[in-house]
Amino acid sequence: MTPLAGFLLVAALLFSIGLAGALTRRNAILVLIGIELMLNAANLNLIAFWRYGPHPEALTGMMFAIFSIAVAAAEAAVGLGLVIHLHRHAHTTDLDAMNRMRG
Amino acid sequence: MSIAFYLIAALTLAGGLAAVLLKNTVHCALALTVAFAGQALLFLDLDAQFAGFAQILVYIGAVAILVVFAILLTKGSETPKGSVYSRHSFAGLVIAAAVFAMLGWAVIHSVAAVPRGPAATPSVTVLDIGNALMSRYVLPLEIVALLLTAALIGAVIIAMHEKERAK
Amino acid sequence: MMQETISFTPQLAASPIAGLLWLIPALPMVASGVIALLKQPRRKISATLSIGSLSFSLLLSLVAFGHVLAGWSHGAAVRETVNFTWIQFGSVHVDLGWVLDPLSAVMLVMVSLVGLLIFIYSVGYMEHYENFTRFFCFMSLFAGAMLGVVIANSLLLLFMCWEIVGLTSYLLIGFWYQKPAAAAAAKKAFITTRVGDIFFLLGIVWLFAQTGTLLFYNGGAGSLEAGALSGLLAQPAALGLTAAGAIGLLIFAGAAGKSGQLPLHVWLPDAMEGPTPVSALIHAATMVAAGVYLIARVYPLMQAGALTGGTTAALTVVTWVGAATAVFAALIAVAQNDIKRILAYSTISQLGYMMAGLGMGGVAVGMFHLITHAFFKSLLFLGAGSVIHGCHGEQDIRKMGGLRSDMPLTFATYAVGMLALCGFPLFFSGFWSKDGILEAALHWSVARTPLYLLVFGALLTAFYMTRQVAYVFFGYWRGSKPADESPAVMTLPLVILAGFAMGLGFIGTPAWPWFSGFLESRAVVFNLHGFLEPGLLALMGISTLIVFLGLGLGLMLYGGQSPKPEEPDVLEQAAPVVWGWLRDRLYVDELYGVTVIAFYAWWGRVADWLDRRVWGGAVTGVAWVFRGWAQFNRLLDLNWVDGGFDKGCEELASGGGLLSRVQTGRVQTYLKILALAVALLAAILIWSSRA
Amino acid sequence: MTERLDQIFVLLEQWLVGFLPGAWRPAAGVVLSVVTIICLFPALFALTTVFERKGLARIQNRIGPNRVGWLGILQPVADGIKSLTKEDIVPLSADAAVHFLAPLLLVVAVFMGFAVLPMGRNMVLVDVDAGLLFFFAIGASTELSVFMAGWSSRNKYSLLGAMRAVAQMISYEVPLLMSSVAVVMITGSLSLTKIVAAQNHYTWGLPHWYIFTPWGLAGFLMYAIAATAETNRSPFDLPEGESELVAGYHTEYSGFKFALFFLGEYLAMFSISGLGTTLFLGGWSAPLQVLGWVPSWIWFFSKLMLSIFVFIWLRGTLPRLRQDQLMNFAWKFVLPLTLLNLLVAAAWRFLGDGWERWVVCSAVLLMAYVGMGWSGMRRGHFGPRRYRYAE
Repeated sequence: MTPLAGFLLVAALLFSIGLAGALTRRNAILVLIGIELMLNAANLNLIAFWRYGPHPEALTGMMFAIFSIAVAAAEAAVGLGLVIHLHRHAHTTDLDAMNRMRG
Repeated sequence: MSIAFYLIAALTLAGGLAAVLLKNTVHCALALTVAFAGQALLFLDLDAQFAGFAQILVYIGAVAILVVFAILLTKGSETPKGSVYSRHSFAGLVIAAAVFAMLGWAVIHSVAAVPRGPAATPSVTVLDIGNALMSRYVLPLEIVALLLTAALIGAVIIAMHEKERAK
Repeated sequence: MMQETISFTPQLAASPIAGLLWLIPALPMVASGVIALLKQPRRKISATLSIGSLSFSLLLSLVAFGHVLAGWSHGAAVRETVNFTWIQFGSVHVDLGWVLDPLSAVMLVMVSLVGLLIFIYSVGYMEHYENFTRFFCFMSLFAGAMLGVVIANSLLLLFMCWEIVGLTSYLLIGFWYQKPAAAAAAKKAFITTRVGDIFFLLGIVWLFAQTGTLLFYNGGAGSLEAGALSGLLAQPAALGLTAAGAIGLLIFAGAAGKSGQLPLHVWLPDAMEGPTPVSALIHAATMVAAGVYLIARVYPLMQAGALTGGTTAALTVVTWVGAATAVFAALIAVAQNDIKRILAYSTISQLGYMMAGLGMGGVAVGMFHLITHAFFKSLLFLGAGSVIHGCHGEQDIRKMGGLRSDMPLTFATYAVGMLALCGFPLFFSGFWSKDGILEAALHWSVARTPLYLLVFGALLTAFYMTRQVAYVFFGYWRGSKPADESPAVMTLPLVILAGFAMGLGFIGTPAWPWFSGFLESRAVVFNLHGFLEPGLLALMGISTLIVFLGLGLGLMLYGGQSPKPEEPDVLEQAAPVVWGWLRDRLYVDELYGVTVIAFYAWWGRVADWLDRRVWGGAVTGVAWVFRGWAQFNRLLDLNWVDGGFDKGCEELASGGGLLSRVQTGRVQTYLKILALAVALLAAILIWSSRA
Repeated sequence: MTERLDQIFVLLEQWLVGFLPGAWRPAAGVVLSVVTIICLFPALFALTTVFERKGLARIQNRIGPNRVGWLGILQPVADGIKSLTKEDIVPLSADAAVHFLAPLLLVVAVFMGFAVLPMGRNMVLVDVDAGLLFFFAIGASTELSVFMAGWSSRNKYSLLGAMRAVAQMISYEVPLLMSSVAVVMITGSLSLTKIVAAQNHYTWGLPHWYIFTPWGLAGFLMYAIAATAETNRSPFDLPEGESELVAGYHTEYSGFKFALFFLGEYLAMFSISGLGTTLFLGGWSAPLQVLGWVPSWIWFFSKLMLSIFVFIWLRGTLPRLRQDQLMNFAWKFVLPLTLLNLLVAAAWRFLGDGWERWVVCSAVLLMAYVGMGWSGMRRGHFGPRRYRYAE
């Protein structure tokens, strides 16, 4: 197995773990945690491709990762702000209890 | 494939798994921190020093703290009594597994097609990154700055709204 | 920027003042806008703004006048125009612009000077009235619009300002809109002038259709310049007129409306319902002058096609109308008792003189009388205002009397104005300007009747003015409360205007025809031989005789005694029937009442009947049909359509219910489906790309 | 000779490593350096505790510890023995694992910060290209251990103290970073060795330290304020305000774990002082060119101890702030001024070498400070304290 494949597999696994967390946990914050893991897995992919890609000096993957980290910070802030607002509103963070949009 | 890689990968995945599986929310957040740290180490292992340090600074220094604050503010620090998984969690697991299977399959089959060359360690300094940020990527940089400002204001407004209305 | 010369002179470069000419009307208009926007009535600010802006306009006008004068003294005919395209539709473009030439320069100075004096006078006159601010707002707008008319180099711009003048005259005449008479007078003025304006607009449209431009002067391409005029002459219209003549007559109809010429004069006497400064401004200096000025401005069009020294159909019409108006109005003025109404009819009469002067003698003759008349008539109006002010609102001359001692300054200035109007020889401006008109009539080739009419008018003028002065200032006081002199802010303009009324005549004597020379861009020398033209001295003698005759008749009939208000007039005792006709204004209003207005009333009733019976019946019938149809539809709907529709709705609702189960409201479900879809799609993508 | 003395530790390490086979030498060198750091700074910590206690005592007109050893110099030894032998109490309801990990993580994280600090000429453990970023990244992770300690204790005082500490550290980390960024902008590098090298010049025998520039002085002031708050030192020691919260997030710690927290706190102080020294005070460079013969490490540690003395002095002098004052101060005073400082530094960078940049930058900063002070004075932010009573 090449190093790239190793990193990609780790990233795939991390992504799937995050997805599983986001899909199975009740707590909204934990769903967000899962999403963060997925984002991280994507970042890992970007860095790995940058490192083993044909043109590391172009810095494309690296830049993608750095911007993605910056965006993730904003995403986390807004997401958690939403969760806090949700909690104030519904007095729970249990996603199973939040189904008022049911058709 | 060095030993260090396997160790770090194991640490990262263990952290990720724990973050998803643990019952106590705060433990989950702390495990998430471990996963973040492992990720940063993976970045270092990939010779992406700047990205690794930025990962620590942003994720451990900010996101993890934020998560922890959110947990405390939503009174989620106690271990819940009932199940921590949602009703149809099995389906979710299956889907996640399917996604992983697809991804893994794709990785294994596509990487095999990539010609193996000894990848030289790229000599990228912080200076290069700075130059790239200020020249080729200056527009995305400005947009990210705008986004962060908007997110800052947005987060404050979302979190403040209820209190304002209560007045 | 373009300019052109009309005579021997070299071309002049467009000067800075010509570029700034637009400021002259703009300043009062801006002042008016600012006053309108003031949050509350601020007397001082509004008066200061109006007077200040008009002072600046006067200053600029004087500079412009000086510029033209300097050009003239160097032997150049100054005509500087600034034109720009206002609207562009494809290849057709509508241009606007302004022009600085002797005509507009003279007019600018006159309008802004008289306007300024009237403004100053108004501060005193309007002191005790409400809506002081509104008054100055309208006055400023009026002055600005009038100045716009003066500088316009485009018939369209002139028409726009013309209409603003019309609007503000409506507003100002109806200033005391609580008085029904004022409101009615305002409406009357507005509607009557509209009648003329319709013809005017038709003339404009026709002119535009023929020449493709509304600019007067545009470096040879303007509508008043040779190229366009020859095109207009070649175009025949109905009744043996050329297009130029027909358009000129249409434009004259507009001018007749504004200048109160027969038969559109009826609004002018009624317009005395407005405040006296308004009367002075509108009926002496500016608005009525606008019509005369318009004719003077488009004079090349009116004159087009005339042989040397000859006349054209349009000018003939102008002459006849003017002469008829002069006598007609003077006759009515004899039998009026309202101080301002007498002046109003006098104005109409004098406008008739101007028109006749334009028709027979050319621009300089008419314009000279316009300028001198502007000064002495505004003097008379302001004097009348001062009298009314002093008599606490009384306007009936029979209830005044002996004011000579109570209001000496007013009396002195009023006497100057009156003598100027009568044409008292040598020292009063009216004499010279009226004499110019009479001289032109003497030399007119078409007919002699206008001359006789005008001479008769001069006799009447001297008579009715003497009658008025005798009633007001001589004899003994017949009113209730004693009168007192007006404040200095009112009398000062009177004195200034009196000075002009006397002195202005000397710029247009036959010996030194400076004014006509200036307007027509010829050199002028002082030459006493000017008096020696054939018939001139005789004419002057006759006219002097006529004036003395009128004055003497008036003094004889009214000077010695002091008639009582309830007693009938001396002339009424002599010829009650004729007096009754004259007192009732020769029944023109009544004529309009039984003809035009009655016709409209009848037509209105016909339309009403048509509306109610024919159209109303038709609409009711249609409505009935539709109601029947609707009833039928309702039955159909209830019994047949609704059943099917309800069934369909139920089906839809149940289907929707089934579909809505998909919508669980749980975020995670959506995420699951999303992930599944992504996995499947990616798998398909990879698998297909492998294959 | 002076050369030798300057490089004595480097030479010593090379000599010691020389006994080992070649392949092991780099790793052994690192290990040796790490061991040195791990030994040196706790020793310095011991010395500082007695120094602080004596110093505070002087300020408060007391004598301080004077029983153990000559003038109480051996007091830290006695303290150490006491804390090691004391019973280690863990609350029954505490989250045992987290409770155990928290102090360890704190100390480890703080120690890692020393890795990039140049303590003398050629004396840096790892010369990382992004050294400053590394330092702040590591510094950020101490917040988490503070939270862990406070949360795992299951004690309201601990939790409140931890929340206060984390909030305060996050708030002041921003100005701390911002004031350092000005230095990075001027130097053009994140490497701490390069930053020191950039300051190691002399004009007329005077050093080119950044503190001697308008933006540097302002930046250093802001850095010092933020550093004091970041290390939870007085007057920003609300997280462990004894009068309100017993001892803040380490209320439920005793024995050796408590000593670790204590150690971690002082180590954080050392490292942040070291960073300040490196960024603004010229690192290991001598204050005058004529003093260049004195070994560089002596200068570094002298400056470090001077900063420590200022910390102690401040603690003995200033009263504690209220929580809202603390936050307002961070976001409404320190942060705007550091942001302004960034602009000023940029102006400095682009105004060329002439005297204009001195005038412009000084004027802008002076105006900003005077304006802030004046408006604050007018709105009554400063001035006599108004007492409010609970109802």
